[in-house]
Amino acid sequence: MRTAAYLIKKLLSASVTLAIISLLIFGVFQLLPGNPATIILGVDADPLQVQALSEELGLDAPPLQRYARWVAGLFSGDLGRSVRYQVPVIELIRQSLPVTASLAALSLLVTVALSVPVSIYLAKNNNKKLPTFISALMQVGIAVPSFWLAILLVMVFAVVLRWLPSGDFVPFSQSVSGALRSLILPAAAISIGTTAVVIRYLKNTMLDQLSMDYVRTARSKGLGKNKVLYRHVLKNALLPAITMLGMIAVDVLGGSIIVENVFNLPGIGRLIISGVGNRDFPLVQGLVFYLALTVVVVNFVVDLLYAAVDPRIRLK
Amino acid sequence: MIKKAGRNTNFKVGAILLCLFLILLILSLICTPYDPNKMNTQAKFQPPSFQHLLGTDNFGRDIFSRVMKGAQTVCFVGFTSVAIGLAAGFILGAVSGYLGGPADEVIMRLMDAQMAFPGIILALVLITLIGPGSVSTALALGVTAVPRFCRITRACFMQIKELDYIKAAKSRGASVPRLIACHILPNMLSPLIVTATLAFSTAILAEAGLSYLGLGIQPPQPSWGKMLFEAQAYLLTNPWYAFIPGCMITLTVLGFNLLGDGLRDLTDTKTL
Amino acid sequence: MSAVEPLLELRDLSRYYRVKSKKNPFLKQQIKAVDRLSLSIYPGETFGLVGESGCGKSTAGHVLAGILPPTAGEIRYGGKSFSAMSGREKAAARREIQIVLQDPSASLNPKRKIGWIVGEPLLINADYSKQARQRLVAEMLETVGLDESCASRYPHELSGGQRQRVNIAAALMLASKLLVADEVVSALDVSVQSQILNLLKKLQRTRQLTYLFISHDLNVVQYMSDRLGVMYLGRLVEYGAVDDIYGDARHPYTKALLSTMPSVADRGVERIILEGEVPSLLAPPSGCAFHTRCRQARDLCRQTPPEMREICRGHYACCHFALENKG
Amino acid sequence: ATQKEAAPENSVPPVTESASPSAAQSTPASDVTVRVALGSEPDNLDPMLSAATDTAAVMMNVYEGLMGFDQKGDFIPAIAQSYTAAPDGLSYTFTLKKGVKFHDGKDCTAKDVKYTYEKLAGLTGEKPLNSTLSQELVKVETPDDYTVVLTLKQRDAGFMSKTILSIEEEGYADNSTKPIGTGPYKFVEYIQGQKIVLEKNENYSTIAERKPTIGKVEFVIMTDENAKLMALKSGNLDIAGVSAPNAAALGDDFSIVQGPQNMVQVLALNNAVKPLDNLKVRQAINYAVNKDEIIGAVVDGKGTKVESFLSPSMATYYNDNIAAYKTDIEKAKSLLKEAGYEKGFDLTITVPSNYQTHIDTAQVIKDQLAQVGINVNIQLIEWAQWLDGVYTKRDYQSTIIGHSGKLDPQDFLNRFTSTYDKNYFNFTNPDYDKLVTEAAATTDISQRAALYKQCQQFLVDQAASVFIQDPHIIFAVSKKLDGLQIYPVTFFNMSDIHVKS
Amino acid sequence: MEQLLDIQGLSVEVLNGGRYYKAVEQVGFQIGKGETVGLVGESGCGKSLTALSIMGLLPETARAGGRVLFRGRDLLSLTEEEKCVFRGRDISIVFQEPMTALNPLVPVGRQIAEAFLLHHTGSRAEAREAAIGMMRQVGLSRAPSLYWEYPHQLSGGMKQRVVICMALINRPALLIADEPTTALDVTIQFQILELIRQLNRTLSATVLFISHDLGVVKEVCSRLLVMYAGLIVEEGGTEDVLRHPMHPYTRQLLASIPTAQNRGRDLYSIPGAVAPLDKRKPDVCPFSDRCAQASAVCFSAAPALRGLNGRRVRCFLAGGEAIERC
Ligand SMILES: Nc1ncnc2c1ncn2[C@@H]1O[C@H](COP(=O)(O)OP(=O)(O)OP(=O)(O)O)[C@@H](O)[C@H]1O
Ligand SMILES: Nc1ncnc2c1ncn2[C@@H]1O[C@H](COP(=O)(O)OP(=O)(O)OP(=O)(O)O)[C@@H](O)[C@H]1O
Ligand SMILES: [Mg+2]
Ligand SMILES: [Mg+2]
Ligand code: NI
Repeated sequence: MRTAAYLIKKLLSASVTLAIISLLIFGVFQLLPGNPATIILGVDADPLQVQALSEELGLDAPPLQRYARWVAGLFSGDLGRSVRYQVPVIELIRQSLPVTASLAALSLLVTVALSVPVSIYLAKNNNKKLPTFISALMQVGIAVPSFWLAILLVMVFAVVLRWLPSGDFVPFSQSVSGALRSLILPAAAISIGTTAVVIRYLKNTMLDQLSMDYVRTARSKGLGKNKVLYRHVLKNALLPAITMLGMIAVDVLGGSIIVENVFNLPGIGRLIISGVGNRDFPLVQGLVFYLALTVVVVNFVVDLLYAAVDPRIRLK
Repeated sequence: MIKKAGRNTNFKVGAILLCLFLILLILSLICTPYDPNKMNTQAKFQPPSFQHLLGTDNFGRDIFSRVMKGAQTVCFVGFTSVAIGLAAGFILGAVSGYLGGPADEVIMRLMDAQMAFPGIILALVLITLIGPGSVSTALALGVTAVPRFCRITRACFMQIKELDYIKAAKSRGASVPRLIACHILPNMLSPLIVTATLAFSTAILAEAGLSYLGLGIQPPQPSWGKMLFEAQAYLLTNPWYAFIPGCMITLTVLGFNLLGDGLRDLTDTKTL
Repeated sequence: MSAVEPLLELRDLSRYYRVKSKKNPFLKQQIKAVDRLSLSIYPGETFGLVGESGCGKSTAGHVLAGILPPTAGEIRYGGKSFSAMSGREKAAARREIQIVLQDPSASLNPKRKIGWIVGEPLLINADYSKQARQRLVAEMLETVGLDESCASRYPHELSGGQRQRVNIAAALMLASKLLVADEVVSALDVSVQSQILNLLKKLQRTRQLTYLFISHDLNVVQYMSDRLGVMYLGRLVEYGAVDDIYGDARHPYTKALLSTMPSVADRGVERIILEGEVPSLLAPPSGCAFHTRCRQARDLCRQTPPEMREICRGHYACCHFALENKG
Repeated sequence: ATQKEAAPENSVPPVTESASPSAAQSTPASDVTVRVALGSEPDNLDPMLSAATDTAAVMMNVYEGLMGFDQKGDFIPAIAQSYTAAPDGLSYTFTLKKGVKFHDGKDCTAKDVKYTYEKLAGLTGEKPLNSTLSQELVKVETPDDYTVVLTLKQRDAGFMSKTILSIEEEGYADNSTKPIGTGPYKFVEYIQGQKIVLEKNENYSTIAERKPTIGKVEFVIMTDENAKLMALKSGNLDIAGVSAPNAAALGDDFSIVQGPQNMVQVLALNNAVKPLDNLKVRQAINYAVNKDEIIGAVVDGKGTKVESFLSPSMATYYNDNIAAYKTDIEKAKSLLKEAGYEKGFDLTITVPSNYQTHIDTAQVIKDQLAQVGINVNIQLIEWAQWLDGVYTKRDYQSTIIGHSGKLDPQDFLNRFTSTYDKNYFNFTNPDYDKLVTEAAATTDISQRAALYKQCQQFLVDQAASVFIQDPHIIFAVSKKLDGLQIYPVTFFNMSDIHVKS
Repeated sequence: MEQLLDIQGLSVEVLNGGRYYKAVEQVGFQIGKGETVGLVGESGCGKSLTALSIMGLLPETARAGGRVLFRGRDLLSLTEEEKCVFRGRDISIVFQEPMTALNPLVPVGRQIAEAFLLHHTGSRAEAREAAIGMMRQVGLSRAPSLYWEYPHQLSGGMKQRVVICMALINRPALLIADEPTTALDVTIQFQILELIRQLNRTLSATVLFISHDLGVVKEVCSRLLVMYAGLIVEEGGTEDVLRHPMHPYTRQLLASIPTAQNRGRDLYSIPGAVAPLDKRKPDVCPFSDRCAQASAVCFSAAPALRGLNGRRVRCFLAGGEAIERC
């Protein structure tokens, strides 16, 4: 009952969020100048072709009607047809999702896999030389513009060393190792920044936790410093970091937009940019909706996770 | 406080980097070695020398002068966007945090909606809408920064408004504007400053990102992001051209980040 | 005593908090932090309010000081009900009721200098020139026994006792008549505590102040108060003159409270150990709220809430067996 | 067929800077996959519905027209073996080759040609898809399976350029998703946003020299210049168009093929807005712009200066004796003075943000115009906005854009006629209109060329815009490949490519 | 009586603004087996630091000197590993703030069992048995179900009981209680005091009870140590000290406690406040600046702790008649 009500409440606010997003995008698209048909056909188009295309795309319908159609479609599980690519948006998402999803998953994985041990190390050895150096390095990592970082990574690892491909996604279905190889550099480009942010946060919470009373209590039982850290502090420090997951998810998705362009990965981010450029309303609406949904779902899951891990929320 | 600042490495290094940035900025306001936009197509891609400290670019413009002038752009975009984000975020956050209830709910949903899709897309759409240029770039980046300020303001308001000294002031008849101006605001200044500092560096990076997507500052106005983007084309032939604006961005962002972190440590505020 | 008009009268004053239900986020629940509190405070006296943590003492004080609006009930000040007052009268009355809060460090704005803090009530309520304000502040600081140089210092530069003096100074700045002292000495060491208590006594003498003295320290309350009220779970369970209560408590809760009061002096009273904890305000027990911890509890207590009964003049207790519980 | 005369001096023939292309001793490599960068997303795979040059550049490997064209822009027989034009110029009779087969194995015959042309011209009652054909083409007859007669309403010297339109199979409706043509390459798949894949058509016979050797071609859609460069460097791409500065940097693993691409980069002036409606002002701008400097600075010298709205690669029609504006700051200043703009004025150049070449050009022009007191304000706008605001609504002062060429000069020069739908220059001059109309109706090549040359001089005299250059197209080709040719119309002719031995 | 703990010349220095200040000086006292000793003093006088240095749990910014002999072994010279062994087994500590003293994410029973397992080789089930047994002993009813509850589900008094449980599960020879009731309500405080008294009786636990409230100390302790500004200023039997305080500080402190007797009169109040660490003068009597009886000698040298009538006091004037009443 409790959980159900909690769920319903969360779901409600999430749907409000999504509704706001969809209305915003729609509004913006009404204001953006440019006609998809002209954009698709370009400078050399024959006026007859442009007209034919406009009609075919249904661009002559009044905007509200188009929106209503889109929303109606949404409820029947149909995100509409892309104006630019002439295929159902869902099809495009299906094509590009694996790329972005695996990129995001890998980045997230790297972020978590790196930040937890490093921040433990930093928290344990606060104020020593090497850890300070690592912290400084992480700071530099955040400060480098992402596309430059991406390009530098390619330069070093793909062009000079030739260890990894410079881009272009190999589908998992074709070759798992190939897919992973093609994702390593982009994931690195994204996760350097997020890892640094997470480490900074985790280290701080860890230090905060270390100064808590319960640590002293645990030590007074006869637990050694390390044991206290692993048995008691870690869980408490990771807990608030869970809420960061939602934010990182947004960061990772945002980062993937530029990185996908640099690495020419056919993912959601690249699709969105082209969608905006092409005034492909159904596509952008669909994608942003999808992204927002992902973020909302991630936050939702994070909330549930938090509730599941933290007895204070679970049992109150 | 000053003593503590002296021992905080983050703060020190950040302050030094920003001082350098400020010196560059002030110098650029007085004069630059060359006209940053003056081309000399005969002398393109000169390597660094005494004549051109950092060499020349693909149009033979003096990179050092452009870097200097670019500092102004960085400053303008950073300040304006932070100001916009801060102002709007503060008002929304204040309303949300002070009133709570339905107003809070509505504002938080709006912020959620904005946070749910990547800032760069939002900025992209906004710039498309209002046309490119430094003003609209700053505006777009300002808008993307709103949730950040809104959240921190809200959190501070919710926290501070429950504190005893607010209660005491209330019992002495202080009005709401007075409570906010004289009691809440001064006490949330440090988290706001920290957030603003960090938002400043985010703005610099975002400007570079927008330049990469072909928007942002209008040429030939020098901006580090744009320079870095333009230099990518010559990465293989003239790597130092890309190296310079890249380093400038990195160092400035680093400066702001370190300063922000340092301030956070010094004032012991929690922000994200 | 009854010939004198009470300065402040509370009639069935209630203050509820609405909190989100933990079971169902759509629902709100009420916490009856103060429930139908009725009492009178006479000019010049010190009325003590004691009770365990969370029983609503502070809430009552906050409502009186205008920090929180009451949910129900009436506050009469100087014989006139607040709700019947004009805006101007109300503001004047508000100025005369001031509060000093528990935590001396949390109740001072850390970003403001002492002089500003003490002068702020003037800034809000009256039009004084800067000089006049500074003069008044200096006078007030002297009154509470602080050095004039304190005016230009920040709260964190002062000790706990000094901070509490600043709080008192700020509260007295508006020539207040009724001072709600909410646990003013709880956070202080004994040595400093005695300084503040002495100061309060002195001010009461020189300025004809009336105190509502909230505390959980029974020694302090006994020392300070003329009359005393005991609260339990948002309700007043017993009140009367201090000697009446300390000498002849009639509510079992008061008795238990008094018997457990640690003291350096020897007191040959029997100890009554209260079992268990204070029940949650979200689900207060039926009938007499104290029955869950009361050794005397009977079926009657579980079903019917007791009425306030007069034991002797001015001594009331809210227990079914108040009259039998002698000695 | 049209005959081109000797190449004019200023047209640079395609040059292969590395190994000679004549090393034609290529190994047929059916299992080789060649990856080519494609700069933009295809608009529609069906040639009838497609207008984008990049799409055509790819799909011309899949489809063929009655005629084809070679590197010089000359028409060569494709599906048609030969043709004859009626003396009055009102009908053309094409004899088709036998044995030409669509990829699905069906024969390509006259009925397919008829189907294609009737559909384009709207003769079937449906909406026409090609405005020229819908105005000109009266009827299509097929006396037999291998003969087609096209009848025109009026004489049109440029009609030959319509003979290269792709022939589609009669009754086949899925060309947008699963294109079927007769070309040397078969369509395999198109993944939106990623790539188009073609494979060798083993049964290809239409044009003997275009028999394919490369087994599989992937056109990888890459919008990012750097991504392209990195992909080339790391071996992920075999062929890509690159920018001039990058070409130099690619090093030894690639050969560079470059040449004019029949494009005119133009600083388009809106002749209808102040102060550009003043001839003297436009002339002053023309005098102030130094094209050589632009070519040097922006494309590293890899461009051909043009003086009129036609690329020198259209050798027959290009007026190389044009009385052009020689850069002359003083002259420009005095013209401005005469026009009443002694103190100069503000000029906004609106540039689409996705073309770095144009942005760079704008920066140089800003610098140059500053010398005569014109204060240029560069405004970058998104491509979509450019198309909408500048190109369609004509709401701008000046802009920089490149017009890529067709095989007929008419397609270039009629952009300045007052009736032309996309005459965004707002240039109106009845005399010019008359000249262009006259030229269009003239079938005699030299006479026609003379008229077009007159047109060009006209545009220059009127300083209708500033015609800057034909920026060369530059391809980086992996050292293992050979044979890439540049065509006057963008065309990745994969049949030319072969693997080096 | 058998000596359990013998502290000799303990001093603790804390880092403050880059400098070390002596926060605890020359503290020396003994605790016999089964004794309950009270340590009282104003806030900041070094009570907690003393307790922490016995436990070897001083913060990194503090360092201890002197000797802390526990059953003859100097605890200060032990390595960290050795400290881990005696902590919780031989000496346990209960801190002031029960609200934060427990890990919020671990069931309370598990936290008790963990203390058991650290010093016993037993299975989890055994540990659980032991924990539940101990929980019953400290008066936690429904112990088995409480075992699985989380700290936030418990009230302050119950949490403090859990902490005490944790401290006692290994039957330590010495229990240090650092203001265990300060954060609790009077009624709950009394329950806890009663518990400690009872533990002392039934388990004959030795207790060092730290408090700033003389009334509370009187409830549980047989012997009393009074600290002021890092120094022990008076020591003696509780009744003795409270009835006949010898050090002016103790006396003045007692006089400033409000009671029924001094109602209506002003309380005695010690002027000023304890000098902060950086303003302490090592070469004069630490209380001289606030002492009503201070004479010239008090400002000239620091008094030593000297024995007097079976008690100890750090005052030049103690023992004389002039200062019997203040
Ligand atoms: N803002 C609030 N929202 C919800 N509940 C509150 C709020 N403030 C207080 N309460 C609840 O109201 C009850 C009474 O609180 P109050 O602060 O008046 O108690 P108190 O007697 O002053 O206790 P203490 O001695 O701890 O200060 C408590 O149960 C508390 O949890
Ligand atoms: N980690 C530390 N760093 C710096 N100074 C400290 C530290 N811990 C304690 N101190 C200082 O040492 C002195 C003694 O502290 P201690 O905690 O022992 O006092 P206490 O008697 O326990 O007081 P309380 O009654 O407030 O708990 C104080 O002045 C305190 O400020
Ligand atoms: Mg309270
Ligand atoms: Mg302590
Ligand atoms: Ni009376």
